[in-house]
Amino acid sequence: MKRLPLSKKLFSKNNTDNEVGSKIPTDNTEDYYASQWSLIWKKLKKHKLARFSLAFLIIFYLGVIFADFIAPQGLQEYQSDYSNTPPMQIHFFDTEGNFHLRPFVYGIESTRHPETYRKVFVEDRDVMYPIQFFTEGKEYKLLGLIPTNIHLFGVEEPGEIFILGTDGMGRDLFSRLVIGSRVSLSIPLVGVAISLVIGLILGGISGYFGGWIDAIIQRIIELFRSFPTLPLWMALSAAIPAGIDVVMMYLYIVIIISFIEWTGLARVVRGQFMSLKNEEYVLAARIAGVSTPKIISKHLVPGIISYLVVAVTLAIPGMILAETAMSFLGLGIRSPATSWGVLLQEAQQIDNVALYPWKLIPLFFVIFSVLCFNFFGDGLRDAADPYKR
Amino acid sequence: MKKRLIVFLSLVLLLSFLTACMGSSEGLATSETGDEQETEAEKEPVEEVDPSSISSYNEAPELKELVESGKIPSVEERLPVAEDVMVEEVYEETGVYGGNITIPWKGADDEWTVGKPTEEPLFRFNEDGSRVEPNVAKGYDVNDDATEFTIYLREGMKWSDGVPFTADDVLFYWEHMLTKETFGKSVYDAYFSVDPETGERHMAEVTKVDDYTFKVTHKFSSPDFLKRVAIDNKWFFAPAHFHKTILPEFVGEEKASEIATEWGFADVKSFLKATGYYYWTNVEIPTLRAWVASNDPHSEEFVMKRNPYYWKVDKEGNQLPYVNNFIAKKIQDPSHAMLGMLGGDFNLGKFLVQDFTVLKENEQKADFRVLLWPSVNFTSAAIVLNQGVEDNNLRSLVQNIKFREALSVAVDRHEVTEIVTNGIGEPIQASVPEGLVGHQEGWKDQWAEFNPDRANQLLDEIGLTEKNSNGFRLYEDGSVVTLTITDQNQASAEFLELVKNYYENVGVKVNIKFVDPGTYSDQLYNNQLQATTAIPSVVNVALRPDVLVPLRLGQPWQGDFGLYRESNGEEGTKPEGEIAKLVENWDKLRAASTEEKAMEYANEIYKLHHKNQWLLGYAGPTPSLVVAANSLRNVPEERFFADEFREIGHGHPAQFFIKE
Amino acid sequence: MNVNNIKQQPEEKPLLSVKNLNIEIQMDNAVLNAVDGVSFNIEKGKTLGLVGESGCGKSLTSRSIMSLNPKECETTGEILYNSTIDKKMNNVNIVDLDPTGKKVRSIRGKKISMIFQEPMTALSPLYTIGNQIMEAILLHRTKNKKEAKKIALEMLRKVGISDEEKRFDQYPHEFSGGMRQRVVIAMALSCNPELLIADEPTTALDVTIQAQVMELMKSLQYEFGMAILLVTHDLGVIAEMCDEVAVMYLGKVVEKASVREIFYNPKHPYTKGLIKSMPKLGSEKKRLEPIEGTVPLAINMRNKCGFYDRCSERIAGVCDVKAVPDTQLSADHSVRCFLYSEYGEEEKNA
Amino acid sequence: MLKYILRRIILVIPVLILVSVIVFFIIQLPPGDYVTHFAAEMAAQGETLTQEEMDELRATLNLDRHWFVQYLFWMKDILLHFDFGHSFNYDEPVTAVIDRYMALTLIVSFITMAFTYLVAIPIGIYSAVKHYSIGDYIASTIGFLGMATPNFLLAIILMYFSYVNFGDPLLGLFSSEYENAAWSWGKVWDLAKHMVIPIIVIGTASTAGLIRIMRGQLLDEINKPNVVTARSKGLSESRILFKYPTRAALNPIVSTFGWTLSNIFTGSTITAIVLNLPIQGPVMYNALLGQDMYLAGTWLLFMAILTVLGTLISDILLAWLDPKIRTEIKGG
Repeated sequence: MKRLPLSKKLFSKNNTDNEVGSKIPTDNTEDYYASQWSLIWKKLKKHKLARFSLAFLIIFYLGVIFADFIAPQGLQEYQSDYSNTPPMQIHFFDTEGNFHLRPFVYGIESTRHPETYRKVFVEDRDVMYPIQFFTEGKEYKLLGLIPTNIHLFGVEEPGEIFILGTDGMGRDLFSRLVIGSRVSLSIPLVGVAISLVIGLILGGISGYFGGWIDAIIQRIIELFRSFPTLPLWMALSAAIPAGIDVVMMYLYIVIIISFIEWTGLARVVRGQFMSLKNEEYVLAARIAGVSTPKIISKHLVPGIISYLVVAVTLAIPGMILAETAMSFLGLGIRSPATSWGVLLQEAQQIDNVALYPWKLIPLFFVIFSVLCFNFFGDGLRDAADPYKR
Repeated sequence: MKKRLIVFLSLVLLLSFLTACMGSSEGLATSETGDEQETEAEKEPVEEVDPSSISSYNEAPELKELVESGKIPSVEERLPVAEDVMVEEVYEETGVYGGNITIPWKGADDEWTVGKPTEEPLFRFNEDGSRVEPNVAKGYDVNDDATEFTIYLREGMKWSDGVPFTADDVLFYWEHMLTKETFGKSVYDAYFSVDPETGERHMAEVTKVDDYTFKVTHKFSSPDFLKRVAIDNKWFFAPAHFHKTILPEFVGEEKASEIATEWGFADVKSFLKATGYYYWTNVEIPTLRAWVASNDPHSEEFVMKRNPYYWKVDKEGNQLPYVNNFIAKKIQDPSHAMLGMLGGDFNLGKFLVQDFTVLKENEQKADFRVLLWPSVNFTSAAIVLNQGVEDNNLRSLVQNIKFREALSVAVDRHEVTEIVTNGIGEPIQASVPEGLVGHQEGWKDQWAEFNPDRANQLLDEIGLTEKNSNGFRLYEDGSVVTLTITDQNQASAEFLELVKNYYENVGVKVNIKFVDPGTYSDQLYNNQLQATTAIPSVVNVALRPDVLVPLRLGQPWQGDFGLYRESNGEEGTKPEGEIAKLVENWDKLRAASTEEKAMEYANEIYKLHHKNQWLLGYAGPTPSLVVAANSLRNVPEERFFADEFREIGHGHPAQFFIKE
Repeated sequence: MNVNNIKQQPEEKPLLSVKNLNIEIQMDNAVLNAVDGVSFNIEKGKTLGLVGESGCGKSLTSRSIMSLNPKECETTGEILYNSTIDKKMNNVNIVDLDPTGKKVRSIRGKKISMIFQEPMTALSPLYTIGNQIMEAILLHRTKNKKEAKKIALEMLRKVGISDEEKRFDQYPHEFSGGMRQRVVIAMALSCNPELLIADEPTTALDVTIQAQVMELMKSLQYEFGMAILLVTHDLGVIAEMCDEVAVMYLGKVVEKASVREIFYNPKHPYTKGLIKSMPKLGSEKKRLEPIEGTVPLAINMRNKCGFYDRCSERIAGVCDVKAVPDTQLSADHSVRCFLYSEYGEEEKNA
Repeated sequence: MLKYILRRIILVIPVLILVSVIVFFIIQLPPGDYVTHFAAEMAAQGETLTQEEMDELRATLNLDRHWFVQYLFWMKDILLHFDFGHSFNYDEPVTAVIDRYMALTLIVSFITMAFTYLVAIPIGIYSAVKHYSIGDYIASTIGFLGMATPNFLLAIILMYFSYVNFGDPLLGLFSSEYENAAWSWGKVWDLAKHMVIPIIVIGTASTAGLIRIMRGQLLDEINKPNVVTARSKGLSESRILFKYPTRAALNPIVSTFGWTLSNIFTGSTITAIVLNLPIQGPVMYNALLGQDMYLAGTWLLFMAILTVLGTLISDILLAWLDPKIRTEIKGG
């Protein structure tokens, strides 16, 4: 499985006669010798789906940055009268049928079904609340610095707007989803990165050097894999003081998880390195006196980019949901802070699935974001593969 | 608020109307209306059917075959003598034989889910729990100063293996098992009487009068003896012929341990506990219950087959139980109970009020009916402050009645009932519900209004005037007033968040901490808990005191005081003031010679709790949901759902039957 | 040492004749004419050299003969194959054949086979070289395993691999670059193909191994009599191996002639430039004259001479506006350059 | 090769001893012990234990001794009489508890694992060969749908959905009437019906990873020069695909294949909950939760052995798959 190291091949002027493979864009000739990354970027842009996914990821991460602004409600606000409200319909045509440029929402009344005690919500057609944009709302610090109370959209008092409905305590689900994304789209990536780095280093060393180093590292991996994690979490949950900031705790948990999850990646990296390390170009680099870390980073790692990219995109969903597994131990995010994992956890009772199905909406956001990561990863993988036509 | 009250009332009346027209006699409605309350107390019990008037008996088809093939004697020989047979009253109509009762359970270590419904105590509580009625024993006499109880058994009654059940079995249990503490339990408090002067406890004596009568003599009067036995130690008997083959006293130490290992136990102690106490899931051990274990409790379905020697019949002489098998199906997760109920895998189940709406909406489709059994809980959303908490600052605070009142009025109960009990619970204080002994007028409205200003005023009065930058009150030494509420069950997450919001509005910082059950009980038993959400629930403090009176460890609100009493003073902390009064009243109650006197002291204890309100509640009690498939008949519409009444057992499952 | 000329049979159809071969690749916003109107013939038993700088389309041309080009390439024109060993294979246009079809597969490896430039990656690291050689034999020559092994071992001996029994069961990574190229050659010739396409067989090897491999190919050609299409950018190899040469530039064949004509009587300015930039043995040390400028991109170069920008003898107004016709100078020499066709006259060319 | 395997097996002993100590220490690490857990469980069923009863129970189970002393006694019993101690929760020898569910666990896990690999690898190959086709998108979307949804939530949704539309939530392996009935077509059909939801849940969750890895690796290999060489020999496309790039792409999958061994014996906890099946997963989960020392300890020791064997199996497979690694191992 020969592969000239990426940079050398694309750079070299006397590009071997594989001209079709590394076709150079036509528009201008001066970037004939474009750097490797801009080349990958060009190929990536060509990759329709990756472009599409990247756009959505950018939107998501804009949402993460301006979460407080976009969310009409903060995390603390709740109205018990509106608990379990279904998503409200946004109208353009009122009862008489004339059109309103500014969309509006009706007021809602709630009654309890005498027999089943289910809260039934009915639109109160004669009360209209036009949707305001950039309205005053709850105080917050934009980007954590600028105190303001402007929110993207909202309705005047006493109207309420819940575009994705509310949860058991009458908290606006859309706001919790947007603010929750701040946790769920940031911290899991930290975890994934850590397990990637550890797995790569230990797996790489084990695979590259072999011999007794490999034996020791493999035994350490076996030791880690035989660890029962549940008692560890139980001990941890008892040890953590009650008042600790919830988001920080979640970060510690993700870090701990990544310290346990790296074994899978390490094994594969080892297997691949053992196979790659006898390649001519690696031997050549070694003879040329290139230092081991350089060999690993410059020659071996690019060799397994495909697996790394796939492994990273596969680890993300696991990390996003990792916290739900331990919430019964009191670890992980707890209200008033929230995350996508918590929203899914709350939706996990049969009552919610049966009566309030809109609580499952966060599920689609998790799936969608994970798909975006995956397709973007795919695009990256293809762009980085020199053999790919 | 008013609207919901009417809605709930109409619901309850509708149900009781329904039960009335079904021809049953005394469907009890726990509605608020005062008048019905009084009549129920002196109501004449339904005229007893004289057992000897039954001319002939008939039996289940599956038993008829066994009789014809000679495996078991005829029904007449199996039942007790004619006049001693117990006639069980049916709820709706005389049933037909056949079919099974199927309930969900978590597996072999969930013994009580199968134990409670099939239990046969010596005496059992009547419907409203005000008095005991005959069950295994057919009657009793008590002398006027309640020191001597003569108990009459049923002649000709037999164990499930056909061996006669006599007074010897009672004596054997008393002399060779209970007093020798062979099954890991010490002698229950019910068997002691208290010397009014010295407060000393004296154990009763049990003597045999004849094969079917025995006498229990107390040194001092113990009026509630039979009621307390009916709660603490329901089966005041054991199959002597079986236990003689395993108890070390009879077979010797090494033979016993040999048998223990044969049965797969690590040591004799755990073997004797499993056979002496949690005996009903063992096939080999004879019982008086309506159904007998027939396979390994670890298997997928634990089947209890009909007991051919069951000593009860209905008024037409049909030997009970109607249903062939009592089956417990294993579930891996609570959600399976709901799904199984919807899908028809179970025809009987108990659920919490949170599941009410889903169950109610599927009544037609899943062909079952949701019955509201009122609960004996004081509240459905409790905050229990540990009066003996280790932290000195916090202890002085929680012991201060003003602090408790402040925390009570700081919370909007309307919101709690809406969110936690789906609007079913009342916005009232934790108090003894209607229809139970100890109900006090006005208790439920004590500190029940939502008044944050009053709360702040009270907190200022206590001296917590200083506040830090984000508004939390400080002790004198400058540390923040912080309350850590610990819980082992995620279901209370929403309630605790509400409480946290309201407490912090009045300046009391709250940390919520969820832990796994093991850690929770470890903290409980080492007095590490500051506050928790354990819901207080007791039928009658005179019969089971340790919920309201600090007599032993295990109740989160009284921390170390219970340990002080349990270790008679060696460990724990000595209760003072109001809490000490609780213990004093309890000792007096124990020494009371008549039931009325005992009730007086019991009332004192309730009054103390009413006055001090150690246990805060933010939503009224909600009924437990008993769900029965429509094909399963004779399931009472309403019974108090309490551990003391053995939950579903209070509905006498032996008379349930399957109607196609 | 040039192989002595094999007596030319009377005029008959060439083993393989490429007529007006075009290969276009759809780029983002333009069509790249990687191969533009290439024509040449390969005679039985002869060696044709295809020479040109990298990016001139020579490798694509050679691969299209086995229709091994990736799907992105639009191939048109004719590659007529007249097999001498299988009479039925007459005037078969390989371009029309389905690239994964049975017909083309019966040609690949059996009648035409190919060796590649990078011996390191040509062989799969996961199978023994014996297995990989026998694969073609079992497919085309015999189903009997033992016999196939015998042939394979014999081929290994032929390509100069000693101790072939042991080597047979070894893996590619246990061989040096040169040895691996020998294995690839053994594999390619294991079914006695009529035509061997060698796509830069020696570029990745150092000079001494290069000479051995060339020597080997010549002796095998002598022994088996197969034709060779040798694709290279190394004029030394051309001089050493080829009977005829086609010089390619920017997707077009700019000059085609016998090897002697090309070296001693180059006509096209590009060919002259190439010859000049070749270091001569023994000539005093003077700077080599590289051809200035860089190879442009073959986009809308149809009606223009690709070499225009770098050509010292270009004629403005002609070479850069009209499509350069191919002029047949003599029986075995043609050139595509306005210098040799009366510019302005339309119909002079061949 | 044999020498290598032997050396590796000898190396297992020290690892196991180390694992057994660490595992035993970790199990009892959380606060409280089995007795406090048992007290909590009994309290939930309405029976509060007294301090005295708990101390006595602690004594009988000799939990009052230092954990290392307990460990030594446990090890002594194992090594001398091959007795793995008793489970507190089940009041039975640990071996009895493990044996009870072993058969069912093996069957269920083996089917799930076979299903996972037999479904994932072909789909992975298909996605690679036809990458960016509709099929490829569908495969990855379904795969990620499974991965991004907590299995348990997916199970509940499907079960409730099946109840709403077909009246039966398809709980467990059989519906009640077939539970103990003899095998008949009706029973087989009933079983098939009940297998639908678990297959969807397990299918989407566990296959997604394998599909993506297989696809990524195959995309890497499919354009390699040795594939063009093979094509130049006239081989058919399918033969080329399965002989060269597919085998080369198996490297990452094979590297961790050995560890499925321990999954087989545990059986995924989710499968148990979804199928309402008593297999080892939940039993051991509860043993750990309740600090049922010897049961959890023995089980984890057993798992450690399987993990070590699993690594060995993976290494052997890797060597078989890739000759370069073979020379590496022989040399190393």
